Amino acid sequence: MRLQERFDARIDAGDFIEAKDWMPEHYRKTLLRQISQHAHSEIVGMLPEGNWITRAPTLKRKAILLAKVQDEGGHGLYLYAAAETLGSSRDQMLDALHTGKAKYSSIFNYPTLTWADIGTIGWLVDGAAIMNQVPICRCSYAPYARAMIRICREESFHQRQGYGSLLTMMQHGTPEQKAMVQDAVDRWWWPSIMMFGPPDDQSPNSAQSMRWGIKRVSNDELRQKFVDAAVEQAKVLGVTLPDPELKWNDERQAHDFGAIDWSEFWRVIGGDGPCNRERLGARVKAWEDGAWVREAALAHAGKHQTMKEAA
Amino acid sequence: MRLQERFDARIDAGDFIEAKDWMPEHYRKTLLRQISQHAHSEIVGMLPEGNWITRAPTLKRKAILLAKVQDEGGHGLYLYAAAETLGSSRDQMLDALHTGKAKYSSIFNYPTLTWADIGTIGWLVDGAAIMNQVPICRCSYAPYARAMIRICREESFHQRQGYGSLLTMMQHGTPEQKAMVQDAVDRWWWPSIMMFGPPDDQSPNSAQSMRWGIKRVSNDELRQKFVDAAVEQAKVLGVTLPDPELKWNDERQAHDFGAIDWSEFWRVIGGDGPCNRERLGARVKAWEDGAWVREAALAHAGKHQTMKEAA
Amino acid sequence: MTAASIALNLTPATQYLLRIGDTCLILGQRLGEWCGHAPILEEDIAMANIALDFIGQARALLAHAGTLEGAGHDEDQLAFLRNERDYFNLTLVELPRGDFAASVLRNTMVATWLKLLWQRLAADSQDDEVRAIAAKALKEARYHQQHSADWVVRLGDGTAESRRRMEEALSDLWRFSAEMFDTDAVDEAAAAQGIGPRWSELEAPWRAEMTDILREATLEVPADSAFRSDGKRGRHSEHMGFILADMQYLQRAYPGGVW
Amino acid sequence: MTAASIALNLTPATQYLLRIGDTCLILGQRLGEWCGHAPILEEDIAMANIALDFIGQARALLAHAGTLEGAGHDEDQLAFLRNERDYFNLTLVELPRGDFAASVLRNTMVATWLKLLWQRLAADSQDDEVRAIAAKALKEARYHQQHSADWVVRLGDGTAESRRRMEEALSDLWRFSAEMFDTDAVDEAAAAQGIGPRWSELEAPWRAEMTDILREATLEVPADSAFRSDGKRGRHSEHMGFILADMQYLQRAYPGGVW
Repeated sequence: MRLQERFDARIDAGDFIEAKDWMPEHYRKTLLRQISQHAHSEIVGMLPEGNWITRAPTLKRKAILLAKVQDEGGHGLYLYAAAETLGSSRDQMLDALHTGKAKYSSIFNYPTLTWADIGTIGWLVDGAAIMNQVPICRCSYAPYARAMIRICREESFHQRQGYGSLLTMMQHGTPEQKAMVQDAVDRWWWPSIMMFGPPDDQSPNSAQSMRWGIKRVSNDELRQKFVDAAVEQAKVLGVTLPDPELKWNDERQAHDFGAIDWSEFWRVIGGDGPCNRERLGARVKAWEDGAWVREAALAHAGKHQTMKEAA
Repeated sequence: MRLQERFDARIDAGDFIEAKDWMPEHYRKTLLRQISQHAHSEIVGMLPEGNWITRAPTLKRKAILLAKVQDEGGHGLYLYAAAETLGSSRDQMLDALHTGKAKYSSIFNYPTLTWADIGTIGWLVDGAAIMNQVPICRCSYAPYARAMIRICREESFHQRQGYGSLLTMMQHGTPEQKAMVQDAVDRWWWPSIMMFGPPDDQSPNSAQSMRWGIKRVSNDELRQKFVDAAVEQAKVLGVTLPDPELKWNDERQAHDFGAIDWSEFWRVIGGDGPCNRERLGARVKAWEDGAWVREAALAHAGKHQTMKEAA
Repeated sequence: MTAASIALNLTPATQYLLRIGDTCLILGQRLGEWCGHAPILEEDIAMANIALDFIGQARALLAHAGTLEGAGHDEDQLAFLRNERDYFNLTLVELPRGDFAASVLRNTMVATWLKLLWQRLAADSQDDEVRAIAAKALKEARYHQQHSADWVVRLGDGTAESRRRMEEALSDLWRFSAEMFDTDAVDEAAAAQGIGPRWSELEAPWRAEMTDILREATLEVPADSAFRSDGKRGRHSEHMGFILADMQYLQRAYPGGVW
Repeated sequence: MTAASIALNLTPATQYLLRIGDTCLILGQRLGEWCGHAPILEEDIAMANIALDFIGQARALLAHAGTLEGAGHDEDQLAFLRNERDYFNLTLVELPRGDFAASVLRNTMVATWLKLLWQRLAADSQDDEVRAIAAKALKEARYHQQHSADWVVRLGDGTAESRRRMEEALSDLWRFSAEMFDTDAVDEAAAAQGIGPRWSELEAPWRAEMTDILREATLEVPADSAFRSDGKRGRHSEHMGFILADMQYLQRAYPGGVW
């Protein structure tokens, strides 16, 4: 009880918790779930973007895209490392992903159908991710907060690059390219604003996470902030956001927007989205196809070790 | 000895030998080797052409190509059936192909690099095949002769279609298309005239096959006939044949042509041609990947048979 | 013909026909991949033969859709020069060919659906050309259904391995069948104009025939899922772009070419 | 930029540089396919990283070749709008990525070759730009060689399975190395002009380094074969057309686009 009280006091004081510190089991589990889910999202998120590497339209864009997926792999690494400080191995976490016990961000269950999807993911999906993640840079668990600081810096770079690629097409491209951008925005808008999760009144775990300083800002508040920013960015781009009810509310000093189709959200989370099977299938296949490589690396390291010891 | 004499007399009289007739073991083996090799050529030959089905430039050309490879599969079927009359099963023949004991026409070890290769194969490769095969329609072994009559009819149709597709490009196409045709002709010309086999003085088995009425016309004679015909066809097309020494010899009333690079011929026959590994690898993979299908079909037929017997 | 994509001037009638024609086109494209790679020579031939029928059906439907569209687009412009969002095939046919189990199951699902559709079009369409196309295609679809369903039965009721693969194929593919039957304004308009039936009307007979086939194959009809694909409205899977990259390559790279 | 292919105005110098630049370009293209599919996350990252280096090297070389060509072609026109016969990469890099053994072996073969080539170019080229490109690329090639060779050693001297796969990869790929070293007029002219070495001069050191790596991996150096590939003279394998269909798709389908 002493430990619990001291922990609560530290949280209340805004202190950071380190891996070696005592923490309540529920706090540890909540963080482990959240961080590993975030790590899985980074590596599953490589798939929809990777889909366009071989088809990127210029060498510069190909290089930018390769650098971006490489960064995402790196984010996965930091996050798995942060989660490992909570007592789970990367292999255990991957096993949970492959067997469907762990989730990843549902946004990656949507397909990338055109090149403009790549820019749109940068603008809207990375944009929403940053909104979600910036508050986590002040998360009470220090290893997670540290990883997030680095990740957020790279994510904003990606977001600017994605937006920039759309801007190039909208400002200098052909009518067909502009139509491609508008089409991508039409498809990604609603899934993007669903990324903030269910409305606050239907988000049962939020209160505890807020109390523990894992979560700092509510879903609806973040969503509103995102919508307000996106409206201005869409204007500069010259695209229409696919929501006829989207308009400025002078009283609230914020944008009103249409009703979100939460049934779609739950359908995709539940496994019946457009690409759930493909994404998980690709990850499981990569893991299974690579088993012999991992085994060989271990075997080689073992032999090497034996030789060293014998020497 | 009686049987042998009677057999020789029938051959001399120009009679056809049927499957049930007595025949010398060497005659049977020679035919079996030749027919199965011919059957293998048909099915391996589906691969270079199949390579362009998904990329055919118009729906009409796609349909023509599909019909052609379907015919080639059909030729394979007749020929395996004709060979089976000589006492070998299709599975035994395929095993000989897959283990490298049986050959197929070396021409299919060259790659199809452009769409014009498809027309050029029709014109030159099918053209050479027809030259080779028409005499076999009078082969002393009746089941083979009957198969060849049907095959030759379809092959000439393919040859005309191939030539026609080149003619369309040369007469109505863009300069880029014409260059594509010329390039294809440059690559296929020499391999095509190698299809008639080594020069007569280096073709040790030819005499016996001639004696037996399996072979009716010599390699060099067929090759000359092919070159003479092709020169005229090339003129109509408007392409250059890649042989600076190719010219009409008024005395011989035939075209002289340059020296064939037999070292390339033997290299490709020997397994080191551009696509030998790919072709055989694709056939072996298809066979191995399909094992479970063949096993299931047998198992199902077995159950069905049992049920019928029980009823 | 230039390399830039054509813009479609769509009416419900043309879109209705393109949904069918594109389904034939893309399935023909996928089946062509089997050439030289089938488990037995007879199936190399059958797959090429079925692909050839599909390409023939696609040609007839695309040409007719082009005529109805009235913008002067011929079958090849429609086949090779549209943007992905202007192809209206069922998503099912654009999935990778998979193993032989997946291919024969897909062929059975599509052939059964097409057979029912061609029957209705041959009998009831107010468009003479559509009736003529359907009458010819119906005979082909009957053979496709028979041939493919025979394999579904053999593999479902064959070995443990073939059964496992058929079950996996069912689990992967069945969920795409919902797209065959959901209805929308295109369907309603085509029905109102007498072009052809609402596709929802095909669902009950399709389920009945498929259930019979699966029963004979000793396989279970999968449960319905909430998954929805949307290729017929131009929202495809990630596979479609790669199909088009190959299929359109020559037309795109040799603008103005005559083939 | 229009969709039709560009015609090259080739000199030995530009062709010499395109042989190197295209080799980097196509290997970068192939390595990009590993994204999200590697055996461990560290290798997803490494493959993307190596691909990125290759694309960077290709950009520098293609841009410089375009300048030397003097026809106003920029890196993207050269990368995306040539006909297949005008790409001059080694055939080795266009082969399908295969399994991880094939990929790391190919990377080792190419990186070792490029390292030796960059060394010579950085030290001896009379072309300032080529020297500068080579100096930067040399550092990258050293890392690529080290990283890939480490895997060749681990897999060759790992398990029975990994050894079998490495042997298979050697048997498949080694025969393509002859193309790295055979010499022709392009080579001779480039050497005469002081652009870079005859590639035949790289053969002995390449074999020495590869032999060391294979020895450490407990693998045998395969015997020479009579097989010859010819991608560097524009005669490619059947794989090349499919690579270009994907790679060029957007440039072909959206003529005049700005990206």
